[in-house]
Amino acid sequence: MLTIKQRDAEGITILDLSGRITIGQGSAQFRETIRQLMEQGRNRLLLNFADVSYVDSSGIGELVSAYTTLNNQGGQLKLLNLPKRIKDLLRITKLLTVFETFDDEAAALRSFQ
Amino acid sequence: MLTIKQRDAEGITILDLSGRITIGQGSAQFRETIRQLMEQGRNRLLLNFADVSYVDSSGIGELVSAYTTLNNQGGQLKLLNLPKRIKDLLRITKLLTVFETFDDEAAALRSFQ
Amino acid sequence: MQQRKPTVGLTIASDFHFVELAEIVTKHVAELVGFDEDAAGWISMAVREAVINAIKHGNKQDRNKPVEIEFSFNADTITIQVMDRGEGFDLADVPDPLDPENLLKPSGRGIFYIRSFMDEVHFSSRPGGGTIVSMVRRKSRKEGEKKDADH
Amino acid sequence: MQQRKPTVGLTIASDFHFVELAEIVTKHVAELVGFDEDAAGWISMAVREAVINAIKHGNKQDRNKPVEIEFSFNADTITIQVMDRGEGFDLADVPDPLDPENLLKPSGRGIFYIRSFMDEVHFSSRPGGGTIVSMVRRKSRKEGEKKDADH
Ligand SMILES: Nc1ncnc2c1ncn2[C@@H]1O[C@H](COP(=O)(O)OP(=O)(O)O)[C@@H](O)[C@H]1O
Ligand SMILES: Nc1ncnc2c1ncn2[C@@H]1O[C@H](COP(=O)(O)OP(=O)(O)O)[C@@H](O)[C@H]1O
Repeated sequence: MLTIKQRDAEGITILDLSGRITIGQGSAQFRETIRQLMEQGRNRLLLNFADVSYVDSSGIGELVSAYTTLNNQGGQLKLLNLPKRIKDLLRITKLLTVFETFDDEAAALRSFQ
Repeated sequence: MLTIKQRDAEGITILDLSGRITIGQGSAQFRETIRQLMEQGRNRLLLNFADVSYVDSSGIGELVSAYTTLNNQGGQLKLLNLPKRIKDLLRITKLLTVFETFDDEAAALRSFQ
Repeated sequence: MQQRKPTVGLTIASDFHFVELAEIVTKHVAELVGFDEDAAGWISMAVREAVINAIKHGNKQDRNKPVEIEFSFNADTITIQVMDRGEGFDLADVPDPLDPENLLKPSGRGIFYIRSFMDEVHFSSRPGGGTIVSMVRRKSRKEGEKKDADH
Repeated sequence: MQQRKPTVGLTIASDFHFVELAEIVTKHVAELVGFDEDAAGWISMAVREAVINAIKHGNKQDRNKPVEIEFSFNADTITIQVMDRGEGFDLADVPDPLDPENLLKPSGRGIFYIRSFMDEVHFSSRPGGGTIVSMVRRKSRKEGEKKDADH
């Protein structure tokens, strides 16, 4: 089960994710949320992973898709509070060099624009 | 995993049980604790089930064994804070009529003498 | 009752260490097919008792003999079969644990519990030797229907 | 490596709903045979990816085709085999997800993850059709040995 809470900070959308981004429900829900935000023109996103317990290769794929789609449309996607295991998953597939990641929300917000 | 903490209240031994009394480790540990207490002459026992999550037929068997052994030696075994599910297990095997059970520690202690 | 063929199967060596695994799998599958947590808990306890019997009385803890557990379900029911490779037994020889003279026996409650937690229980012989315990529980069972019957 | 015959087996229908069950069973079994929680977590992620592939690419989500998962172990290792009834595939055709041109592809990381989380991984053909993914993890593996190799 994935729960997504949405906050707004000076035009940047923060998504507090909680649960699992895995094949099936989690991945689908994540994809749908990103799609809706982009439709609303919200294309500066900060994803808070603090409470994400599990991401599988399908979830990593959704992250990458969201990143490239946003980038292609002049938006930005950044990651906050990655748990160690998820950071490992990004590192070994060389995606840690692709994503901007932060452990401090204020610093993350300042980094946009 | 079963954890057993022992307290003493005016000569009555209270065992705070926590975890599972099931075939294998839990049942064996329960049996051994009762055996040791009886060896020490502690034969007035109040078992606190508040934190017991699971008892199977093997665990129910150990309870009955402890009850009869103690009774045969002039001791007493009473039960405190039975969770609903465990109470159901005793009820359907008509053991609720055998055991004295309490939901209040003070009342349970007063019932001994 | 029309049943689909099994959609989940678990095989374990006859070792009590694997009893909890059978319990966890049963609880997960029961919740997955729509039983609430409480019902799933009772179903998993029934399977637990059947698996203990299969390991203890059926396969006599011979680790080379498997215990097989098969799950199938339709809209209203879950059916679980527990199979061992033992010598079987005669239900008629099993004493009634509610009989006053058996009430304080330390054992003999497993099958009684299985029957209490499930709606239908059948024992049969496995072709080639062994016991099959087949258990059905309905979602439409009124909670407490059976287990409070002996107040 | 000397391996005991499988002591636990799980069979599921080819439905993504059962992926989490495979994950839970793997984690439980890995901890039971002595892996710590962290290692058991990585092992279960590897099995999860292999099971997803078996359901998706192997059995093409045909619920009538089973995915079988077998666990065996000795003092230092756990070996897990995931078997499907698909048409198999050629590893040589699988693109390297670390290749710069593949880095931003949304898929293609499953096998790479499996190899990263386990110490040995073999792909073979199942007699009668299908793929067998055989994965070994050692307790004596130094943690981080493999998964930090690509810093
Ligand atoms: N799978 C089985 N194979 C052979 N005998 C069995 C099996 N299950 C049960 N029995 C027999 O039925 C008796 C009653 O079982 P049960 O009610 O579970 O209580 P217990 O296991 O405590 O004896 C057992 O003692 C055994 O003789
Ligand atoms: N069990 C399988 N049966 C058939 N083909 C498979 C199987 N596992 C993997 N493959 C093939 O290998 C490719 C790479 O798999 P993987 O690295 O897990 O990434 P993904 O599943 O995201 O494509 C798949 O796209 C598929 O073509």
